Amino acid sequence: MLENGWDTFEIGSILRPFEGSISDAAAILPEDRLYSKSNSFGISVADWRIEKPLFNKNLCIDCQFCWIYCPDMSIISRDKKMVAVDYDHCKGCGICVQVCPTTPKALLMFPEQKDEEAALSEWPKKEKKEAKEN
Amino acid sequence: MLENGWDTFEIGSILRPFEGSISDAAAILPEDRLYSKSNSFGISVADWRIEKPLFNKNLCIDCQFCWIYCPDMSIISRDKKMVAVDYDHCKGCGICVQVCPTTPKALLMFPEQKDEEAALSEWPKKEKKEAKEN
Amino acid sequence: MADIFELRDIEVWDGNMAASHALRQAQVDVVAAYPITPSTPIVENYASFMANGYIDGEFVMAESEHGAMSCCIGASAAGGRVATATSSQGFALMLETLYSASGMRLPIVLNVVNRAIGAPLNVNGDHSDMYMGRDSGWIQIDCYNPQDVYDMNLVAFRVSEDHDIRLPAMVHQDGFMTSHTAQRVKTLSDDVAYDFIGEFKPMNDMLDLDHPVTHGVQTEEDWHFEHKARQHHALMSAVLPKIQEAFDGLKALTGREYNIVESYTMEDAEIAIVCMGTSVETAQEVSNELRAQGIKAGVVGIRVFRPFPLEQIADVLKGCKAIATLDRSSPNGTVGALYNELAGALFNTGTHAVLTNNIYGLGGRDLTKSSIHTIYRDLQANAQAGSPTTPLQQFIGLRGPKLSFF
Amino acid sequence: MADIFELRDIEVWDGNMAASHALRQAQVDVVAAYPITPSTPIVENYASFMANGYIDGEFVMAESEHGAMSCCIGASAAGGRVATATSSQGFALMLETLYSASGMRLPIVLNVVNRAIGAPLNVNGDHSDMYMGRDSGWIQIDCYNPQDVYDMNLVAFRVSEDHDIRLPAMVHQDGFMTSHTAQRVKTLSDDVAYDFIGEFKPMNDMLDLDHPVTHGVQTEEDWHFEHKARQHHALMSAVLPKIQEAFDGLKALTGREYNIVESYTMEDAEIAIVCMGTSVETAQEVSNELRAQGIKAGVVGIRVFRPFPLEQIADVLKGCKAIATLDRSSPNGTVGALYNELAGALFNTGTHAVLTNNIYGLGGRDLTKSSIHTIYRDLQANAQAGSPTTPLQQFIGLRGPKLSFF
Repeated sequence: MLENGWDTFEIGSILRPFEGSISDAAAILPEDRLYSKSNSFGISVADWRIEKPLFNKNLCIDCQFCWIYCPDMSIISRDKKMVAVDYDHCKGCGICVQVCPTTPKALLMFPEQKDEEAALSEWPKKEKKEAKEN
Repeated sequence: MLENGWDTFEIGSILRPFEGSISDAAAILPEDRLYSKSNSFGISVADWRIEKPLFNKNLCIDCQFCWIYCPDMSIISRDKKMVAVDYDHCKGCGICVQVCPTTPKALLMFPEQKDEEAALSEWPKKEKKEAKEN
Repeated sequence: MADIFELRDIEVWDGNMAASHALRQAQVDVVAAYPITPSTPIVENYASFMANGYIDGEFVMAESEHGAMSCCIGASAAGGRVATATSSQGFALMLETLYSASGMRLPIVLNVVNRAIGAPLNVNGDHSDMYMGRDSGWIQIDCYNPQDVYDMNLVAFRVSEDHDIRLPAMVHQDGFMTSHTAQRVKTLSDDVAYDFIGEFKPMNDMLDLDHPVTHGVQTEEDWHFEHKARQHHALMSAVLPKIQEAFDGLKALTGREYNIVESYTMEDAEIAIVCMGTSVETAQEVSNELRAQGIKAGVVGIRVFRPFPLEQIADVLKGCKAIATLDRSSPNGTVGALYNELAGALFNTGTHAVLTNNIYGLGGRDLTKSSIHTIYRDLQANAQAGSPTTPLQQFIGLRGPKLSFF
Repeated sequence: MADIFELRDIEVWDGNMAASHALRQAQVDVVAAYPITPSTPIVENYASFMANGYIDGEFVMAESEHGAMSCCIGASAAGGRVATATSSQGFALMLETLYSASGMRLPIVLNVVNRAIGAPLNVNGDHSDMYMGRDSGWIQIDCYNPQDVYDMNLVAFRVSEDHDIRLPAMVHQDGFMTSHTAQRVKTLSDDVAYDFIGEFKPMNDMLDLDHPVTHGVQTEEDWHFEHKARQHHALMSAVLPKIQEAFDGLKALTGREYNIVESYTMEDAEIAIVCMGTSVETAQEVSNELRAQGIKAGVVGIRVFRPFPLEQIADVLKGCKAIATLDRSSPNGTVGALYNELAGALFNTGTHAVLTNNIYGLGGRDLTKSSIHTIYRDLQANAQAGSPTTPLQQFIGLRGPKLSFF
C-alpha cells in the first residue's frame, strides 16, 4: 500500500476485500476466503480487551442473539448453532453477554487471563425449576 | 420596532413578553396579562386551520392530556379542568384529538365552518358498558 | 418504465419546479429527503411525479437532513443515480455527511435553495448556507433564475457522474427570489434531456456482488492526505473542462450560453461588481444604465463557485481599476468570503485595482438598484483615486447609522 | 461548595488535562457533552473532578453533539456559565447549533481539539474543523501547546462573558500533538484563576422570573440583517481590545505574554511563514536556524483567528518580500483559506510581497523541519525574483509525484 502515491490508488474511500472477482462469497466460510491484503480480517484486535466473553455450551439454547448483536461479527455460528467466539476480532465489549437470555447465561465476561477450564468449573449453576407459588 | 436601527435593540435573539418587570406571571391568566407589543399573544393563527377541534364537555374526564400535548398552549384549562379551545392560537394540528383517551373522544376534528351545536348533536354516542365475554 | 411527461417548449415555472422537472428527466433512482422552506416544493413535486408514474425510482422520507444525506450516500454507494434538496438549517445539519459524500467520491446532486442561517431564525434568502459548504469538496454551481436552475441541474448530473470526476454537485438558487418566482423556462423533451445527461454508469457499486467493495474506510496519517490530495486534484483539474464541455453541448442543443465566469460588458470595463445569485441580473441592469451614460461599468457573475475559477476570474478583471465584491452572508468577524476569494485571485497578478467589500441582503433584505448605483459611484471614486475612498467593508441597505469597517 | 484542588506551581499536563483544569477553575455551571476522539478526556476529566467534589455544577451526557450544544444553549440562556468540548465529526454535527449560540449572543466556551473530517475517516489532527467554524460568529482562539490551552481557556471565559461582547468562544488545540502530549504547565491557584475570569454576570437569563424573556425568536427580512450587523459589530469592535486587556492582565499576573498576532523575529524579516497550531513552534525553530545563517526569516502565528486581526497582521508583514501561508485543511477546489485571508489583509496596502500557499499535514501527516526549510528556500527565491518562482499552491509532505496548482 505505502508504495502508492496520491495518484495511484482507486478513488473514493474504498478497499476491495478480495483480489479480483469472486462469486457467492457468502457461501465460503470466512476462514476459507482469499481476502486481499488490505482486508482487516488478518488484523487482531485481541489486545483491546480487558475482559473476554467465555462460552458455556451446556447452557446455550442457540437462540443466535449473540450472533445478531455482536457488532464485530465475532460470534462463530455454523448451521445456526453457536460454536465459539472469534478472539482475534472480539474487542470485549460484552454485548453478547448482555443479550444472552439463558439463566445462568451461556456467555459470561472473565478477566482476559482467566483459564477456560477454571471458568467453566466456577460457572453459576442452573437452579432447579420449581413450581411457582402465587 | 422598525424605527430601531442595528444599534438600538437589545442584543441576542430575544424579545420581552412584558414591559418592565412582573411578578408571579404564572398566577395571572393569559387574557389578563399586560403583554408587550412584540408578544405574539395578540396575533391570531386561526386562518392556518382547515379543520378545528370541538370539545364535548359531557365526555371529558379532565385527564389534561390535551392540555399537556397541545404544542401551542391552546387548550384553556382552569383549576385542572378543561374549559375550552383557544381558537386564536389553535392551528388545527389535531394532536389534542389524537391523545384524547375517552370513547367516544371528548375532542373531535370538524370542518372549520361547522356549527358547534350541530356537531354536538352528531357526536358519536357512548356505548353502554356490557360485561366482557371471554 | 416511467411515463413521458409532455412539456411545452416554454413552461412557466419557479425555480423549485424547474429543479423538480430536471430531476424527473434525469430519472433519479433514489431521492431521500427531509422538507425545509424554501426548498420543500422540489422534493414535494418530485414525489408527486413519482406517485403519478412519471418516475421509476424510490423516494425515502428521512427523519432529518442528516438522515436524508446519509440515505443518499448509501444509495449512491450502492450504485444508483441520487439527488435531493435542502436549505439553511437543513443544510447545516447535513454538513457532516456532505464531507462524507465528497470524500467517498459519490456523484450526488443536491439542490440548495439558499436561505439565511439562524439565530435569529429566518426563512428568506441569503448565501450563508452556500458559503458554509465551500470547503466541503462538492462542486458548487450558482443559478440566477429558474431557467438556470433547469439547465444547471442537467449539467450537474452529467459532470458529477463523469468517471474522471465522481464528485457530488450542488446547484444553488436564491430562496424565494428564484425558488418561488415563476418565469418562462425553455424546456427539453424528456428523451433529449436524458440523453444530454447520459445513462448512469456505475463505478465500484456495492450491489455488484461479483466485485465486493468496502465503502467509507478509515485512513489514518499514512493515507488520508493522499486521498484528500487526489480529491482536490480531481476538483482542480477535471471539473472546469468538463463543465465547459457540458456548456458547449447545451449551447449546441439549445442556443443558450453559459460560462465558467459570467462576465457582462467586461471587455473594456474600468469598474466592476462581482456577485452571485439574483443580484447578478440586478447589477447588469444598473450597469446598462451606467453604460448609457458613458461609464465603463461591468458585472462579473460567479457561475461556478467550487472549484473556484481563480485564473479565469483574474483574467476577466485584469483591466479593471476598481472592483467591489458583494457578499450576502454575515462575515462574522472579518471581510466577506467573496472579497477574500477575489483578493486571493488577484494577488501576485500585478494588478493595481482597488478592491472593496459590500455586505448586503442578509435574511432576505432587498438589494435595490439604488444601492447598486451607490456602489458603482464609490467604485468610480476609487478608480480615480487609485485607492479606497471608503472603508474597505460597508454594509448596504441596513437600518440605523452607517456601518463600515477597516 | 466545591473543594479546592491543590495544584503544584508546575504540573505535567497534556492539552486535554489543561483544558479540564481551566474548566474546573472556572466552576462551570453546566457541561453538556458527547465524547469524541481526541477531545474526550477534557469532559471525562471534568466529570471525574465533579464526581470527586471539585466542581459545584451539572454534567449532562447528551445523545449527540447536536444535542450537547443544544443543551449548552439552553443552559446558557437560562443564565449559567457553560462549556463543553468536541472534535471533527462532532464539531460538524454541532455546526447548526453553533450558529444558533452566536446569534443568540450566548457566552459558551467550546474546546475544539482539531481533527480531520472524513471521508475517509481519520482521528488525527488537522484544521478542517476549525476552518468549518470560521463563519459561525464565534470567537476563535488558537493554541500551540498545553500551556496556551490552559491560559486561553481562562481568557475565553473572561472575554466571552463580558457584557460588551456576549459571544461564544472556541479554544482550539491540535489533536494529539497538543491534546495528548504532556508538557510542563504553569498553573494558577483556584482562587486566582477564578478571580481572573471573574464572577459570572447574568444577562437576560430565562430564570430571572421577574423579567420574563423569550430567547431564540424569529426575525424575517425586517430584522435579521440588523441582528447580524450588530453581532458582526461586536465581533469587530469589542473583542480584540478585550482580548488584549485579558492578555495584559494575564501578563501582570504570570509574566506570560500573549499577543493578538504572535510575531516571531518579524521586526526586520524579509521572508515569513504564517501558520497555526503546533506548526508555529516548529516554524520558529527553523527560523532560528536560518537566522543563525544570517537569513532574515520570521514566523507569524495566528493566535486569534476570529475576529480576524486583518490590520494587525498586515502591519506585522508590511516589510516582507515573500510570505508563505500554511494551510492544514483540504482547500477542496481552491487555494487555502489562510492564503485568501492573507491576500485579503494585504490587498490595497501597496505591498509588493509575493504570497504563496502550502497545503500540509492533513489527517495527522507530520510537518517536518526539512519541509519548512524547503518552504523558506522557496520564499528566498520568490523574494529575490519579486514574483512566485513556484506554483501558487504546493502540497508538502505528500507521497507520489509533486502536486501543485496555479
